[in-house]
Amino acid sequence: MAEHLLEVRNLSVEFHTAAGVVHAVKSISYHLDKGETLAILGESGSGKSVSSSAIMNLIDMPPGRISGGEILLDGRDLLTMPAEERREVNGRRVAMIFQDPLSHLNPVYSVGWQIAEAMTTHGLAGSKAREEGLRLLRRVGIPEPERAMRKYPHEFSGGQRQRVMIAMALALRPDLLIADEPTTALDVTVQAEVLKLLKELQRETGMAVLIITHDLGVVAEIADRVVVMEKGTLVEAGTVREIYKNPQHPYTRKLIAAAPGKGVMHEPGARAEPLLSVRDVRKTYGSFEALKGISFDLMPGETMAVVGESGSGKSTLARALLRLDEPDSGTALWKGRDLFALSPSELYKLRRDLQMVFQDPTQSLNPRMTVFQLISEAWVIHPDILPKARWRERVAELLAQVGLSAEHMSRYPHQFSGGQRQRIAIARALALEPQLIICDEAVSALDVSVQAQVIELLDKLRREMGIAFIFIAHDLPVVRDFADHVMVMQQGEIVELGTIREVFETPRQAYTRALLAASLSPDPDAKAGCPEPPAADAEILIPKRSH
Amino acid sequence: MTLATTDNVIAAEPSLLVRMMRMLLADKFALSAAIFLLVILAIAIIGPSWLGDLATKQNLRGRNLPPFDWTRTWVWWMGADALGRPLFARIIVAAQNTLMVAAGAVILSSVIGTVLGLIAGFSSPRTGQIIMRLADVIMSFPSLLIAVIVLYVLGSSILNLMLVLAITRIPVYLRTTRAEVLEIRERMFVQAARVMGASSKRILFRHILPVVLPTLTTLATLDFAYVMLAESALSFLGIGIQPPEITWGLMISQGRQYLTNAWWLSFWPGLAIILTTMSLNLLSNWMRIALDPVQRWRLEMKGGKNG
Amino acid sequence: MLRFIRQRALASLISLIGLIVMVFFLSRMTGDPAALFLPVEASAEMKDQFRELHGLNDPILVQFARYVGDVATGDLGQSLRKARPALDVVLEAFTWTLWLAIITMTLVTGAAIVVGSLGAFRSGGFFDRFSSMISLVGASVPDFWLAIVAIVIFSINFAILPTSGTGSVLHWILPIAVLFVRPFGIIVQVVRGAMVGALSSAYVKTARAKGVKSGPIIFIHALRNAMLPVITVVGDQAASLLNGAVVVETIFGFPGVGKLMIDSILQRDFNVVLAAILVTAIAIFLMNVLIDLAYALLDPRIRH
Amino acid sequence: ESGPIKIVLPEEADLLEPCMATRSNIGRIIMQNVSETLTELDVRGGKGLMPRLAESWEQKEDGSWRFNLRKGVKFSDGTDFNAKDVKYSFDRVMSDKNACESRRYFGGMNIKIDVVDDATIDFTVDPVQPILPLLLSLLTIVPEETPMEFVREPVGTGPYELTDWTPGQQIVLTARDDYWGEKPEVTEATYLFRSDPAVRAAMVQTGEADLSPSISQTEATNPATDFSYLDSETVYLRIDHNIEPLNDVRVRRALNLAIDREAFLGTLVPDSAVLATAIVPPPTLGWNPDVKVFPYDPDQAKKLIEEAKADGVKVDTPITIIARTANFPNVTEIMEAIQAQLQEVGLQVELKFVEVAEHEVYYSKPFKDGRGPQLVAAMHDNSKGDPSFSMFFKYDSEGTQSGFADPKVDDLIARANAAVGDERAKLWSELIAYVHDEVVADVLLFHMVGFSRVSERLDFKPTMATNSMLQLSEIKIK
Ligand SMILES: Nc1ncnc2c1ncn2[C@@H]1O[C@H](COP(=O)(O)OP(=O)(O)OP(=O)(O)O)[C@@H](O)[C@H]1O
Ligand SMILES: Nc1ncnc2c1ncn2[C@@H]1O[C@H](COP(=O)(O)OP(=O)(O)OP(=O)(O)O)[C@@H](O)[C@H]1O
Ligand SMILES: [Mg+2]
Ligand SMILES: [Mg+2]
Repeated sequence: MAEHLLEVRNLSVEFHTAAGVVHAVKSISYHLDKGETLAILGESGSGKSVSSSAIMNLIDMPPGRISGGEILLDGRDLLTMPAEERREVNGRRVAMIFQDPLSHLNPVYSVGWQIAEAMTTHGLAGSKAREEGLRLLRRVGIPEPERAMRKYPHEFSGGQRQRVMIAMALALRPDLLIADEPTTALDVTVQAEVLKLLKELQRETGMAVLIITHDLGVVAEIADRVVVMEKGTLVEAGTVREIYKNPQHPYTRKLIAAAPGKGVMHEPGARAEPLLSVRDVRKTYGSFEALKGISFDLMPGETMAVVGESGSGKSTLARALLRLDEPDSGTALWKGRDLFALSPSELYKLRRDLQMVFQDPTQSLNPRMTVFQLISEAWVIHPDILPKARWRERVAELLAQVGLSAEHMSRYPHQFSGGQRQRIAIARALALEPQLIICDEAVSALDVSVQAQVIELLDKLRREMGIAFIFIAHDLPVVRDFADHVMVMQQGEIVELGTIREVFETPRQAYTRALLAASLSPDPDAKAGCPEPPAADAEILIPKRSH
Repeated sequence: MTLATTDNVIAAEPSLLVRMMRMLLADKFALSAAIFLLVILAIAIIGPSWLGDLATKQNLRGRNLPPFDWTRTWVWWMGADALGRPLFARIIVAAQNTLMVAAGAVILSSVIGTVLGLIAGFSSPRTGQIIMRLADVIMSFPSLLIAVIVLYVLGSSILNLMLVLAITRIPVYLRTTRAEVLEIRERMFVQAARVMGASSKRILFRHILPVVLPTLTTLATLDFAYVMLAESALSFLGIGIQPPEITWGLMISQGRQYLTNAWWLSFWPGLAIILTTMSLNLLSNWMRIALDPVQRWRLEMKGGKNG
Repeated sequence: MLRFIRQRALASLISLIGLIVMVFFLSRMTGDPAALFLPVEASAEMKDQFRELHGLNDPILVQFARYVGDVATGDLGQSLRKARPALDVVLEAFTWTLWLAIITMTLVTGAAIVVGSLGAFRSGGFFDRFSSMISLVGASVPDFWLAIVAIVIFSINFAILPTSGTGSVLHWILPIAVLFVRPFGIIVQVVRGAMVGALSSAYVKTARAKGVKSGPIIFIHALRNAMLPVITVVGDQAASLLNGAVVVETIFGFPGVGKLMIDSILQRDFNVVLAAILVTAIAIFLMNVLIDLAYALLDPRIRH
Repeated sequence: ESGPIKIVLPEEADLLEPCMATRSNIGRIIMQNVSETLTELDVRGGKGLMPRLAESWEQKEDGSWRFNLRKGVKFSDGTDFNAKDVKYSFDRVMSDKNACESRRYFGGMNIKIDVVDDATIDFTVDPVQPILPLLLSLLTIVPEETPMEFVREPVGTGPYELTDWTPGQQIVLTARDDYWGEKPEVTEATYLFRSDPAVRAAMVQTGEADLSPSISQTEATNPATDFSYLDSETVYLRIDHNIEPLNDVRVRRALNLAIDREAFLGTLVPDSAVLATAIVPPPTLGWNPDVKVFPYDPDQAKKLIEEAKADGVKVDTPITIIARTANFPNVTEIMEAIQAQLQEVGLQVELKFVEVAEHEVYYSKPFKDGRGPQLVAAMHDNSKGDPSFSMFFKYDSEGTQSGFADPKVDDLIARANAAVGDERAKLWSELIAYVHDEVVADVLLFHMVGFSRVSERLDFKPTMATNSMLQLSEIKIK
């Protein structure tokens, strides 16, 4: 039997928690050969990240425990390998891109140093490593890479951090790359770049890629084979085409059916008194202009999608609107009152009406609070919303609405998967029953089935309660399904603003067209004929819904 | 805090108290420490009324009696001091004053220091600057001078002594807290709390303080030892607690001159201080783990095995 | 940066002045230097004359104005006891103290970081328990006790080190060793605590994924994140050393500022007390500036 | 043999000012080593007052004194010593440009000085001062050129001169070649300063020093090197007679009877200490051997207190003992024991320890108004051979530390001060007995002993004066 590069056999992982043992991964097996790309698809919380962490030897043991199985790299079991040898494997032979780039980058070292370290650790000279780091940063499309080398993680946008992680992982040209949701925070153009880079490297070095993603488009674009996970077990495996065209397992079918971009486009109603009216917002970081005069209106019950290049200032705008970062100038009239001119105490009263779901869910959850505490904090702060007696019930309800269960209530954030944390953050924002929610990549870490469920929930809230949304996303099909208006941003400016139909069907700007063109289709056969006219393309990438 | 009530633990889980007890049982060191501290506390409460007379009964002819004379009653097992008083009894009686001064000073300074530190780190730069420079002033004011001034102006008493020691220890807590707040307030979960409309008070005490608390607890437990010893130094200079009041610190400073020929005079009170500090520290290390959800498994796993 | 320093210097100057004013008036509430300078049998006239000679008979505000005037011209006055400029007396002593503090704190910080970090790395392990115990005993043992025991062992029994005094490098060993113990105990615990948290962070996982060795993971990745409380406490300990290590100075006959300060306070030699506080305060203020700069240096998120 | 030695002292001199040499930490270094006096009290033998810079002296008819000075004496700065220097030295002590401590010995008298010639000088004192030559053993002679203000580098006629002073570290005295007298064996003395008695003892043991004039009793365990000596310090409790119940002599007597002085000897107080019957130690003029130490008689004490109580004296008022921390060895324990013993006989006694500055407030007049009954524990030093240095301050109605006013005592002091010879001794004896037995002025406790450790290299025996004066020329090297 020809030896596989990586072979996972009957791997089982469990976690000890106060409430009992959680079986995160239950006896899964798969293999991967040189130069091959295997995608792991699956529900959020199904054990994708845990199983790949096991390969990297990164599970905290205890409380975690690999209760069975073996992980063979070139036939040698990584689980029984001596520590020193094991360490050499990491980085050099196997590298990993983490799902959650902000917490996985060391906050006190410059990005350049961290990338170079990956190489110096394995014996490369310092100057060479920096040079290589610079080259990699350029390859992943970070603007001004020279300066970026000296910047610290918190000075980057979400997508930029993710690209830094990618650069770091690719630094040593590993034999095996484990990429955990490497493109969740990337806009489609950058995503295309990154995927191209991966493919190039694969061609050059024969690197094998284990990619974890929920984006069927990405799967179609890059993967050779797919395995599908659900609730810790492996439910289906096959080539991309097999799985897409002929899914066997019900879960897989559900997953594929749930792919977004198939709904009816919203037609916004007549413009009335705007809920929020933003004029000429500017923000600079040092000499860098992150926002160069943003203006738009938002009606009650409307959704404004914000799409655009990674690093174009989407999160900055969101933060400015909420006064988390003070904007340099501009006004934001909320029901006629300027948010930027409010005193702290006035602002405090308005807080409950404006909520935000942050781009980095892990960091936005207090690690010392249980899910119950996190969500019910809203009511502690604003006691008039809900009487205390009903808190538990309501928390359970909210959790169910975002696809979690009541028994998660007493768990702490670190005990969840990335997508689960994102849903906790959404539930928390909903708990306050606000009038506007700013969602910064709020559904990007969710698998399509859960994503559909959450989007549906949000849509329902909008319809029934008139909640308005500012919806920052890079996933155009989702945007298409959910938003009324789209705002396309590039380098701190709005390059295009219009209704969903206007922008998707008759994009005026070249950048918007490029964006739409770069959007990936989940159909593996669709990619051949990709660079068609954008407007038509948007139609093509929508498979028929199987009702 | 309102959130820490029992109803946030779902039915399947044991109550908070039971969980803490289990975690305590899981750590043998912390358990012994807790028991030791309880004993000391009990002693501090009943000591003076129980052995007060015995501890002050002098016998010049039996001075500096060596320890380990098992033929006598237990109060003599640690030997006798320079006036022939049983050391064991004196240590027990001294526990009250000692703990009062130490706990008082540590609690006072840590609470004041922490609150000021939180304010300095979180409020406007101007307020922060004022508080910090105030800390500089206290820090560079020699504690001895504060002691002389306070005790000279207000007179020497346990309360004043506590006050003096408390004042001098404020800056550590203040500076430590502020430094951490500067970093923590930039974290995303703090911003998330702001978005929810949490007041500064809530953010400081509910979100930021728990992160700083372990460090502060470590400092506070170590300060316990510091305060007990500083109090001994002050006594020696004539501006601290003076006989006939007794504290461990005073006993140490009285035993100082007999160090080379009657070591037990300062050894036992010294040991009492060391053991108390050590117990407090073991307990605070345990608490650090028990209160940190990310670390808690260390105790729960063990508890599981034992149970 | 320049603005920061200018602002800081101004604020520090104000607090320095406040400090001096406070000490000036408060210390004068603590009794009459004449009674202490002159023998108990001295007559009232003699005492009066002594006060006259040193300007202590003037109203306190006049005394204060005179003092301020003198300080403005760089004159911190004469020591009552020593009949020489107070500043000279203090600077002489302070030089010793400064060296003692610098050497001790350097050694302490280095050692405590290594021991505390290693303890945290294998927290609960044998080394952790052992080093914790040693450091806790160190933090709570009376220092005079250590000093005397050290002299008995190293000077009398083994006769390898001088008992006390100054003169050679050997004379520094025991004082430093004794001063080392308590800050070491405290800082080990603080390092250990902070490192336990830092080592369980996600970025440590990243480092492990990169294949970084344990050494750099502990001392490069985690340590810098854990340094904030550590340098604060180091600063606190250094400040107490700068204020003088009284016991060690007393026992080892080390001519530092601590004993000078105590003696001057007990003798009510106000000019020396004021000068000593001024000098140590400046040192401590400077140190705090360095520490604040170090915060910013260590953690880019604090830089503003 | 000759050579250098090292001496370790408990505290550093802050000044080496000759006119402050009566302060022990200064005098121990420069008195008679650097700065000499006209006369000198023999503390070793019974020779009494001996000539030093004065070769002889006499009292003239009118009560004034004439001193004939030694010739050919040079100061260490090379200038000659003559009568003008003596006058200048005296004027300097009395000047208001400095705070010379020795001025206090010449208080209450009017002194006129006439320089007769270079080698003769007359002192006319009003009122007549019979012990002027003794007082002059406290006047250090400086050259005329010395400024009025305090100096830090003393110039004197003594056998040594100051050659190095590194503050905080050491003081070095080196023998002079042109000293007028016999050349001492010690060629150079280095003074070191350590406050801890255990360290001082250890330094002699390890050879880092040759002589430590004061070590603690607990360290003095080696008979070959450790000596004890009566050190002229007297410990007592000063009674404040002005406040009830201490204004009643029965209560004061009861205080004395309640204390078991013997029990302290060999325990908290060295064995060789002497129970005190006077504020001055035995070798002092007029010390009265007939005065007996109060016996330990608690029953009698209780009886006296009962009697006083029956007469309406408020014996239940709490009495405060005020003591100074670190005043003398074991002070806390001794005071605690005394407190316990006084309580034993039914008195209410509190104990209060204060630091030196505060102690002074309680000890010396003016006393605070509204104070309660107080016993101030204090230690008094008189090594000068005459009670006049003590009696006025401690017992005269005008005395700064006196706790009572008794016309008879005032009269006795005045007469004794004016008397000479046997008459003087008799009057002092009478005073001592009266104060002790009739007035029961205070609770006298012990004449203390000191311990010193002397390297076996040296041949030296400390004396009563060692506390305030340590003549290097008396030290011989084996
Ligand atoms: N430390 C832990 N303690 C308890 N449970 C844990 C812990 N870490 C992970 N889990 C659980 O393990 C399961 C698998 O998590 P994993 O992170 O692998 O999910 P995932 O498939 O990567 O999901 P996503 O797509 O949302 O990232 C989740 O249900 C999670 O709750
Ligand atoms: N604290 C900071 N200091 C300096 N530059 C910053 C800082 N925060 C953000 N930036 C820069 O501002 C730009 C906009 O960042 P922002 O987070 O708004 O991007 P974004 O549009 O949300 O991108 P993404 O889709 O990648 O999250 C980026 O180029 C980023 O490098
Ligand atoms: Mg995951
Ligand atoms: Mg963003």
